[in-house]
Amino acid sequence: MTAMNMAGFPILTTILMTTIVGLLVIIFIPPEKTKLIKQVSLASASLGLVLCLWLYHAYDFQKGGLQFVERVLWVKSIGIYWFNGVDGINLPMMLLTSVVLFTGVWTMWELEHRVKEFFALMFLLVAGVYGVFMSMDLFWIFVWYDVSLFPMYPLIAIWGGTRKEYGAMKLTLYLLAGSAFILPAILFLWAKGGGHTFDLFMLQKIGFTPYVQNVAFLMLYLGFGILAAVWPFHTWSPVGHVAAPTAVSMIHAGVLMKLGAYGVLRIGMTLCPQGAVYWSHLMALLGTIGIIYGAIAGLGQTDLKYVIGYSSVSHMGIVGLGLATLSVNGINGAVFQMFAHGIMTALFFSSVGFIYDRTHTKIIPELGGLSKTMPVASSFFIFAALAGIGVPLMASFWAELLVLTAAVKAFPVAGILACMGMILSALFMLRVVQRTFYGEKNPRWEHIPDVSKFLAVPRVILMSCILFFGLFPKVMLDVIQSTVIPFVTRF
Amino acid sequence: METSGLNTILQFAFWVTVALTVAGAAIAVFPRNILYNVLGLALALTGIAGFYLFLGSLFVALMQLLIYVGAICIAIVFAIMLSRPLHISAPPRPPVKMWLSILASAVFFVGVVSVALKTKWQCAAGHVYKASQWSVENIGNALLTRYELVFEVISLVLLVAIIGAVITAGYSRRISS
Amino acid sequence: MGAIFRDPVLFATVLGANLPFFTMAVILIFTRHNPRLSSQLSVGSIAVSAVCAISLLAKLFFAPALQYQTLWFVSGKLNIVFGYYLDPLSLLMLTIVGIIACLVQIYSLGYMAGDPGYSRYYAFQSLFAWAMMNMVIAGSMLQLFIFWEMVGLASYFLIGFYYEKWSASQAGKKAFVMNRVGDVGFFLGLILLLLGFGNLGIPELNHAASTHGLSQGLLTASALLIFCGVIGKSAQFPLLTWLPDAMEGPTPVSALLHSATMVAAGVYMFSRIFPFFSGSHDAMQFALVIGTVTMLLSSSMAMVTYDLKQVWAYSTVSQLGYMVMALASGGYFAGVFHLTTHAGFKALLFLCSGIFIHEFHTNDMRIIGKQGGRKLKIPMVCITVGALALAGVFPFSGFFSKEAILSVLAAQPNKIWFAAGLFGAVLTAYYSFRLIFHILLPMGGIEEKHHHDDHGGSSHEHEEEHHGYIFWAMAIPVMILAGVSLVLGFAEHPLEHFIMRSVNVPGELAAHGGAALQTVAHVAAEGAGHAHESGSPMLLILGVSAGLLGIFVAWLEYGRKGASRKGFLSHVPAIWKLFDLRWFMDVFYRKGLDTFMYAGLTSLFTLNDRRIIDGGIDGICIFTEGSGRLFSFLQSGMLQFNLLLMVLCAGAAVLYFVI
Amino acid sequence: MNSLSTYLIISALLFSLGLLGILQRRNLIGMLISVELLLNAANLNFMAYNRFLAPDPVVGQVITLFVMGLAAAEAAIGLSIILALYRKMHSINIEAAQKMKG
Repeated sequence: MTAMNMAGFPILTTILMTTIVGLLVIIFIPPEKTKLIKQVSLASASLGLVLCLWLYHAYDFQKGGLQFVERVLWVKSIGIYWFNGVDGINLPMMLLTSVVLFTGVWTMWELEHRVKEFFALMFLLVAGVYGVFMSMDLFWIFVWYDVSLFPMYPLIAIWGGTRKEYGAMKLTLYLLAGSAFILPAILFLWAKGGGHTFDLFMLQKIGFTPYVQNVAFLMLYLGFGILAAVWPFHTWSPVGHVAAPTAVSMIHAGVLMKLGAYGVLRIGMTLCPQGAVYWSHLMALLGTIGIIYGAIAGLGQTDLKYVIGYSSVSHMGIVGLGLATLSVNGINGAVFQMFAHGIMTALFFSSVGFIYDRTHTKIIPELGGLSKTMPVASSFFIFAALAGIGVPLMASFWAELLVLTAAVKAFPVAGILACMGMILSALFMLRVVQRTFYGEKNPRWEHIPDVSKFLAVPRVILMSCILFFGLFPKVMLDVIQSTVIPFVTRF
Repeated sequence: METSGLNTILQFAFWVTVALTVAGAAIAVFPRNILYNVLGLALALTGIAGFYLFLGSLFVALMQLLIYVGAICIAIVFAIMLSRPLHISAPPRPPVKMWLSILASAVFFVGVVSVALKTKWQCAAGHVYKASQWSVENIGNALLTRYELVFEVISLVLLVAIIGAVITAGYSRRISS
Repeated sequence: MGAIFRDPVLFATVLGANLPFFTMAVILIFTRHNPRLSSQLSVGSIAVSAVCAISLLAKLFFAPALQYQTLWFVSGKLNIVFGYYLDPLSLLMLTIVGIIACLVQIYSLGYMAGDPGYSRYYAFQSLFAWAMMNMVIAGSMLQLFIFWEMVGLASYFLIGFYYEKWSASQAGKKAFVMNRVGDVGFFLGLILLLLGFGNLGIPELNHAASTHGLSQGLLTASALLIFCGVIGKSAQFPLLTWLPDAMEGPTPVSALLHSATMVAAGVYMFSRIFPFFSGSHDAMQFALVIGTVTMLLSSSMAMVTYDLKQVWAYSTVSQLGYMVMALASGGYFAGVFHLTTHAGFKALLFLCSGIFIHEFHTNDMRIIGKQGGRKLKIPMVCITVGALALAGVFPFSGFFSKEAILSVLAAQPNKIWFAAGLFGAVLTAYYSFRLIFHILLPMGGIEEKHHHDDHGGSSHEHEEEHHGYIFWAMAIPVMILAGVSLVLGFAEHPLEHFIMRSVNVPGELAAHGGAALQTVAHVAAEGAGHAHESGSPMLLILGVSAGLLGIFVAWLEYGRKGASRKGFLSHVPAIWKLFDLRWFMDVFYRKGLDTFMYAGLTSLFTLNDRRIIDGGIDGICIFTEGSGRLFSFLQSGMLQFNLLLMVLCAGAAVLYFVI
Repeated sequence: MNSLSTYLIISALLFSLGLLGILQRRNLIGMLISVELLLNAANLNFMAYNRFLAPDPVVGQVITLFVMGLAAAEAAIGLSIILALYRKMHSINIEAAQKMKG
């Protein structure tokens, strides 16, 4: 805790407040004024983005550790703190959240149906996400976690697409089932820690017995793993993403899935290092299965969003495998992959969303030859697909490199199999690209306009994010490993 | 001697109160005319106010009369007037339900009474009965100091309830009209 | 950053290698709708790159190897550096890439004129040029791998350039995926090295391998894995079938990417870490076998196809096989030299074929012949020059490099490799002249009724009339390349001296790079020495006669008057079919992918998701719902009934506890 | 007479009568009346315990007052619901209100 630096100005709470204030302002705008609602949303999202960028810039990675700390005792009798801070693990996640929120709001600019409720719920969702990422208190992490889960149901069930009620219900049930593992685990740890603090770092110092760690870690891994689409708890991912509206898919796949992996890392591996060691083989196994399985199952899909859903399963498998290695490179790569995949999948969903808005179909065989009529929109998708394949000089390549390097060292067989996943992902992404965008011009889509300059902006932002961190991975890795290096010493 | 005379009177008065209360309660429950029920209730509530006097709390007894007998019974009468006309006779009571209810109530009564009798009640430490402590001043003092929160919460609850009652009753009128 | 501007060499390197990238970005973002400007930008930038490359070669011709590097990022104990490594090999290759890319882009001005995707074409050409140049001068294997992948990406886009055509996009996908298969091996090899050795710098690796800084097991394993990359990129057996399919791309692309430079990247990488490979005898033997098999298989395929570009594609594969054979048997210079000459004459062949294809709108050599292909004099002469070079006829460049390879092979203890090499040379000459004779001396003479005659006049006039600018844009690069093919062979000794020279220059790199290069020199000199000792005249005669024999057979069958023009293989339809279907390799892959992957695993997994996992979850849901429905009967809606039950239960409980 | 158990028995009797009313009356207002009886029985208990057992004389009275307040609120709400129900269904028979039936 020596590395903890108290912040003068509560920047983290301010970031959280940008969403909550945005939410409140939207609530008090009459629903007819859709334009104003969108402007307010974009303004509050961009404020969050600016603050997160500043935070990223201001974080001193040479010093490392927890910075911008806000710590106030809230409930004394059971030890709940309003305890926020950023380190190298959650800082990229905060940045990711703000970028995806910003681009997501912008992407939904053409929304007409119940605009007010949509943006209000979306800000509630993101408030939860920010809260989970910045909070260092188990109680608050859980509260924010559930805050972020709850709006998913209305968001999908009201604004969704294919089989929206089923998708919404399935997703919500899955995620709440995850919560049902997490809450007992948190309370278990709290009780075993003496029952007087929820502070993550105070609990960390206690040092639980191996038995407690094993049990708690498994529960946390299962609970958060459901959200991270760990095989075999992944089937909500395709179904839910197919059903969800564009921006929700973006935030959900881009950010919310990362909450799962982040939870495993932040709570599970911080509090139960022995448990993580004990279960690392299981994590590696499930991660590898996820990589291969997601790619192979994705090969046969005919719905664009299903494909992306499965690709997320595959990419989150890489995160899982990286965490399982319990090494600097593996966790660096996993965190980096979380970021890279978030941006990439947001780009995926935003381009698919655009195509769907215009053509009203996501079925690949119906789409064919789209490149002729919408070259720019197609190029966004193709770019995302290339990032998904792991083409070098895009952010995800470095993540995969680091994870696979660590994996080959720690689990040679799993590592080699995961490498095979690279072939499969190439096959399956290119297959989709070919069938959707290439081929003869489809007369059905002849009169559909291409993406306008205004709507291209959020996609371009996401693309440049991928390229920037692909060309300059140092910018991110320095930050990540400032925390990861001390982190792995405890395994 | 004087006290024993007073005691006798008091005892007599007590049992009269008991009889009135139980009779009131019975009237409140058994007759099928709803207006009789309300009157029975008023009688029973008054009897209970009497018990409060016997227990030494003038303030609560007064409150009982004011709130229950005064306010609630009147409100119920209003409700009766606003709802079903009295002259429409209700369908006969199904006997199975009647007997089952009586059985359940009897079981409950026996259970509770036997608990009450079997338990060896012990005074809490520091229990001293001093009439001065039961004075209205004392209660007023406590209500505005230690139980301030209770006091405020009651008023808040009442406020909310009244608003809610107005809305519920009014809203349905809007729908039905 | 300032260092880039202070050091002219570094400046030229960075500028030359990265200018095309910015060109690509500018084209894609700003000048998409202005094809003319796009092409000018692209050609201009590649010209600058070529000039940079040539001036670097000139400036550093006598200088020691240079290494620039900067830390890219650090993760744990991994230090990933970004840097450029300028030694004779990379400078040579940089120059080849620069010049050929420049020529091809000029050629494309004509070939692609009027294409709706003109700007896109130049954007991807620039992407390729950028990636290829960066790959060539990469300072570390990881960086090489990165640009290696980028080159593959450019190749994917360019093969699938005509994306409306299903076969084109299919070919692009196939190329990318097959390359990926090899690349995963490469990647694993790199990871192994990273874990076992910790440094992927090219000089460091070579040094470590030659000074036994690496354990033999690690070396062999990683060398074999890295060789998988060569197999993928250079289309070696068993991943060779993507290259013929890649001919779906525009012809200049085939010339640049799929013959001269990109596919040679595999061989280049092999030679780049040649000392490292030569540290492992097993890996070298494996490479030799693969190279030989590839060479023979693809030659056999080239003998039966009538598609102009397919012939050159198979030929490219077989020549790459040759190079791998040369390198694998220790002929460092022979391999590199053949790479150089091959780049020249194969680009020439493709570009000439491109003119024919552009003119006659067909790939079939028989139709081109019949419609008067030989009337296009410039390409006809040039394609013959290229074919002569390919066949290894004196004084064309191919002769010299092929002799060098044969001499290396002859030095191998097992003469079977030499025999295979000679046999391959015969086949090469045969199939290339089969093509030449088909066009030059078509069966039944030239049909006079072809559509060009409608305009009247000879085809030459037609060229002048119709597309003077277009024709000359294509013809000039072709003539330049023909000239190069004619003279390049005579530069063998200066080149050998140049490539081998750095051994003798004690520079700052001698500390860690010198020993590596000494090994090269040693191995190579040994090979060459052996060759020369074992009787060069004999070898010379054998080599030349192999080429001439092939040409003679081709003449017998296709050239002479009254020849059957069918080829001796047509007498055995089974073999013809075997060759034509690429030894059933594609069938095998297709079937494998379809049955094992799509019909097998994919549908199994999908079914598993839908039925077992989702079914299980839904089952739980149905159970919950059903049991809820069951218990909801208790919820009769009769308030008093519920209360009654409650009171009875409570009362009973009280009674139970009290009495 | 003035002993705890007397009061307890009286209150139990009142409670049982209220219970009986709740269980068998079908008139909603009748049920509400019975609920008032239940509450009063409980109040009586509080007062009695306070008088005979508790150390602090005020607490029981305060609770009784609190319950009275709540009872008033409950009566207000209950009666308004009854009125609303009556307008909707033209009946205040509890057995007619079965929409929540599972």
